[in-house]
Amino acid sequence: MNEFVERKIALTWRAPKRAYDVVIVGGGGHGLATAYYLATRHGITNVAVLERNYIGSGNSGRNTTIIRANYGIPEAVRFYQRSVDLYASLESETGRGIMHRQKGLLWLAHSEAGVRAERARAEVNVAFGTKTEFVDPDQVKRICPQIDITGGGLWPVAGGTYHPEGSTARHDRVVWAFAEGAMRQGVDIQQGIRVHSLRVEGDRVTGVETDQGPISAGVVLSAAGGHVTTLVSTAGVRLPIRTHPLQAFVTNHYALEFPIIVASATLLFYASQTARGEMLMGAEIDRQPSYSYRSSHDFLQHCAFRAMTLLPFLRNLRILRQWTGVCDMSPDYSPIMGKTGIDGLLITTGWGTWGFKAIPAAGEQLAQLIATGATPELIAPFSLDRFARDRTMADRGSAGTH
Amino acid sequence: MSFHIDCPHCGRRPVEEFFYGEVASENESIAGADARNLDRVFMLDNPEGIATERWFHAYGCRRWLTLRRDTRK
Amino acid sequence: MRVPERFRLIHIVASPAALDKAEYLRIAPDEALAFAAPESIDDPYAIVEPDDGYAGLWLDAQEAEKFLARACEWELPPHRPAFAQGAVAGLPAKLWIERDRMLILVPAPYAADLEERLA
Amino acid sequence: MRFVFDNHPVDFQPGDSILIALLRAGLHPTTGGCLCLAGDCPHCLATVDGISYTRTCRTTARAGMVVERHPKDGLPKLPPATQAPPVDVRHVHCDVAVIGNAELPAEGRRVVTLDSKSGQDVIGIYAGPLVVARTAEGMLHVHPKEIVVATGAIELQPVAPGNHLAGICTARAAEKLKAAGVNLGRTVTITEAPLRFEGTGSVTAVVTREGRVECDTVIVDLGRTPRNGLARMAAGLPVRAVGDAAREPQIPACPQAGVVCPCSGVTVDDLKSVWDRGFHELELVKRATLAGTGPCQGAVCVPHIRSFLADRGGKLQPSFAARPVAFQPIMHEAAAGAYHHPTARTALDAEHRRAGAHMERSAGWWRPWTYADPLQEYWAVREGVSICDIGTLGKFLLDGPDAVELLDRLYPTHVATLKPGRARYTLLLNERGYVIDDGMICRESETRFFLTFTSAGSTHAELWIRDWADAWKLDVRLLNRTVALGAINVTGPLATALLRDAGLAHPPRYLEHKIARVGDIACRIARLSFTGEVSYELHHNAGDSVSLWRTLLALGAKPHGLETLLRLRLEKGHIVAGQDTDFDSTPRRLNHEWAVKLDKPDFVGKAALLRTNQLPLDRQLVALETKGEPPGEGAVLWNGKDYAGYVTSSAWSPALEKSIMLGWLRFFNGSLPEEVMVAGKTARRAATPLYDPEGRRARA
Repeated sequence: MNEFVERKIALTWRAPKRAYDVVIVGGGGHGLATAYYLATRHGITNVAVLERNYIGSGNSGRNTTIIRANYGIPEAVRFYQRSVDLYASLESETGRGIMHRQKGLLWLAHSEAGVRAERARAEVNVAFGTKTEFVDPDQVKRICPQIDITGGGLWPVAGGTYHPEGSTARHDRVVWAFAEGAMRQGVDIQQGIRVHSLRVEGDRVTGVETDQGPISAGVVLSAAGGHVTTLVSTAGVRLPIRTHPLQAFVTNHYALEFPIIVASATLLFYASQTARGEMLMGAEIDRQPSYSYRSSHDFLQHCAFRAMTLLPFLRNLRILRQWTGVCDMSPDYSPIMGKTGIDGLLITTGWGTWGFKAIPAAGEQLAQLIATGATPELIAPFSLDRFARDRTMADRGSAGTH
Repeated sequence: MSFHIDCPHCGRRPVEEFFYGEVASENESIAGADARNLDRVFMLDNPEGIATERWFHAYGCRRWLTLRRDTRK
Repeated sequence: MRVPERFRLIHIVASPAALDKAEYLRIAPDEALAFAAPESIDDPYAIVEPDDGYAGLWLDAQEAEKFLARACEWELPPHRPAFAQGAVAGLPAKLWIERDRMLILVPAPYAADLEERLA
Repeated sequence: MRFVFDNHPVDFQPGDSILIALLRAGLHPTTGGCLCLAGDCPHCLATVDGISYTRTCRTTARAGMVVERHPKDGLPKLPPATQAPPVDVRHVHCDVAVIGNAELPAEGRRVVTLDSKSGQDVIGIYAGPLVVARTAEGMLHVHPKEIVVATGAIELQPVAPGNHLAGICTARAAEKLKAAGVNLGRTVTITEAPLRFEGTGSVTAVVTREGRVECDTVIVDLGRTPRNGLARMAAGLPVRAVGDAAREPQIPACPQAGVVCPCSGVTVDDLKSVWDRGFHELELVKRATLAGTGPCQGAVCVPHIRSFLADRGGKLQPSFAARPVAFQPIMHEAAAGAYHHPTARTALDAEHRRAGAHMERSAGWWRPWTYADPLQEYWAVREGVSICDIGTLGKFLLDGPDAVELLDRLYPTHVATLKPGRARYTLLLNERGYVIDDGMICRESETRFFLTFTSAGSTHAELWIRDWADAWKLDVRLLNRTVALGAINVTGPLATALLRDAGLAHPPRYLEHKIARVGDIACRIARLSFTGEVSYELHHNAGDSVSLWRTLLALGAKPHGLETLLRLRLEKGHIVAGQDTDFDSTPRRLNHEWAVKLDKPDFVGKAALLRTNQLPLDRQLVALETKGEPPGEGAVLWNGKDYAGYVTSSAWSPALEKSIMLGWLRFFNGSLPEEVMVAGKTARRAATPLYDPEGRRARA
């Protein structure tokens, strides 16, 4: 008996129609959550989610499942705190287990500059309602005794921040809970359908062209992950996005004895233990753009090395598997949500390495935008026109890893 | 993702020896204060296919080179 | 293994044609290192400066081969003598390879790292 | 010879694997399952010398080994932290890498063979191509031109009730066991999946369509599927599979009952359950059951799941994407050959350490933060003469017919008008008009310049200059002098006197530079000021740094560290790029418009500034002062109940006897508030520089 076998969620597949009120391109967490909130909050159910592979096959199924709100700028702290709150109630709302676990997140600093950054993070977090406190090396050791506070003699821990609401949830379960909830309300989710371009008349989007023929729509939302540039360019929209690979690896399964999430912006790595006992580790994005899912040994080698520097018990764990996702990186390390200048064409992109933690809040807010036509205040700072307005959302709190 | 780059001065080297320097700079005026400038500095090409890129051989000759690369591979 | 020492070399930046006229450790078409100052460089804009920025040491052929097998992932040029440059033990190294010995140079600020990695 | 298995000694013969020795002794490393003895299945995994998930079929027994079963209920414990010397790496270049066992005519090519039977376990094939293997001697990184995968085939395992019992093995495993002298008892061989296995703990009988046969060992001969994970992992690389690894996979009959995935404990009923609820794609079934995600990574279950899904859905779905790792190394092995990112040391590093300085990493360098008492260091600068190691500054020589043209296009300040012997402060902008660094331009002659950049910006500076010179096809020569030159800043009201004592009769005047000797050391002496006092930067060959430093100390200068330097410059309102600037800091936001000459024809960032200067400002970097202790850097600024920004730099000013700050302050209704709250106190905006506003001291 395997407690991880999904025994409740039921997916109902329907034949596609030729027209919808809303078409969402991309059946990952973001697209499905938007469909879910459209249906459950606004009664908008004539909606299709079009996924070129299977649902959750992109970054939703490849990410490292960390949920946190300890960002570096007020606008981001408020937005991600909304997501933390929605995640915390998602199981009770949907009646589906997503294995949400509040674990606490320890973010380590190894220099005067790092300490300064962590103090600033704690300050702005507290100011905007997110619990984050600065901790000294002794407190770090108390919170996570497995950390080698000397950093293997190479990178001593100089302090850090502790974010008690740092959590994890099972990525696939999140995807399916939203998919099932949307399907139950009548949303069509289509797998194995590839949208290759947008249909535009004048400055208004009218639908999408797919490998299975045209589908018309009043509103099209691109939730296409790293492929967003290619998609919206067919409507003449240009984006400040570059697509970069992000890699991760897991070890085999061990007893649940590492109850916390640990990250280091200096060493550029983070680690947590999954509900089934794998130690899960990741690092920064690959520097060059790529759409390739190929993993590299250089990543494995250096991420393993840095992880062992801080968590020496990892040394004798066997590595099970490594993999890669492709991230849509924005120039200011903040997401881009909302209108595009083409009527009816909306985007949700710039999710970089931090998309999973935003799924419920982004879905909720975009659904509100679609339903009302007005950009909600919570996501207004993240609109695409901020680059033309010289109001970029530079966020050191998200730059770096996960 | 790891691969090799043929440096015209130094030879074939692993990509980790290089800095990625974005797409090749265009040799054009840098002072045109129009929408095109906004487009050029923020709205990036992000080709899903062949990209023309600049790489700096940081561990070798410390010179830029221009190469074409398929971002899907 | 011995301790890397700071070397004083001559660093030259000049037009490629001017540099083609003599044997140097050729870093780039317009840049070279020399063990001694050249008598003249045929370029009015040439920069010729003593350079204390490298530290390194000579290894005998056997030591060099052993070290490079574990610390260098790219292939050395086949001819001797040869100049080569690239990552060695994670450091930006310059190699001057003779038949029976090799000079390895790294930026002097990383001399301690080279020493540790040679050990 | 013996090893220890769950506290019991076990005898073994030379060359035995742990598994063979255990089976010969009538023991079993797990609770059972169909053994393959080929490294494919999870049924022989145990903890060996503290390392769990070790394949006992592939591990040679050694005297004194400690072998333990994984816990029956639950998972192996996380191991304790251990120390171990790094694992060695060896790089090998060749024409062909053969993985597995294939006879290949060499034909003059360099061939490297990696065979798991000889102890070379391949972890993965990566782009390059690169083949990474783990061997008894350490890690092997093979860099071939092409790769041949000859890894053979996997024997299919049975899915039937009771397939978890001990006493089941594959046909090839049975041959190996017999050859090793393991007593298999009464055996029966089956060539199609049985209805069930019977027994408690160990198998006692097998039931097939032909009937029930009592036995001690069931030998399973159900067919083979290619062991081609490595080849599939390498799609797009010059790799070919040969022999059994290239054969068509054999798809077993649709499983009816029992455990399909032994690693994750997934049964046929689980497959039915998720299928019936809409999970139809192989990947979704995998994710909904976790079948195929355990230690054997689907080697046992995938053929059966594909068969199940083909039976239900009418078409055979392709196997999962194959990803590294094929052989599971421990993290210590995977990390072999990784080096920690080095932190650079200036030529004076040993001097600072000998003086007992507290060293800090800053911008990739080790720098003295303080020698003992930062306040004493501070007063030495303000009232006497002090020296600081600034060898970390980016330093460049530029020459060439187009040098002036290049710099005038790169910098927002005028360069052509700068006279030889003079120096000028400059910002560096990117094309977005945002400040990325700052530095000094020292003109040496008509065409030659000495340029400095911040310690943090020096790496980028070279990339930036060369990239633009290439783009504009300008004829220049650039030499990076950052590590070749040491630099010592001599600063304080007594600095000029100290240099005279060191033999410098005619020191340069403010914003001038010259080449002259200090003591007996040739220096480029630039008179600039970051500290607010008279300052001379002495740039010199790094090999002479120690001698120059000691000379200056002997003449009475005291050293100061970075902490003091940051305090001194804050009193002058000088920004530190990266600390006080953000990703989107225009000169206007930084209150540095004076450093940008928009009347110049062309410079990087000008177009963006012309555009953004039309837009209303949202925030500015301002100086603030408050009484008492300095608020922490990063402290939030409040305008009443509204968030107003945050502090980027903060320190107590001993000269001004108050706390001073730089910080980002937001505009409210078009203007900046005069007063804000920070850390529970009122802070007032202040004009910069706070210290010596007329700048008399630096020019003295």
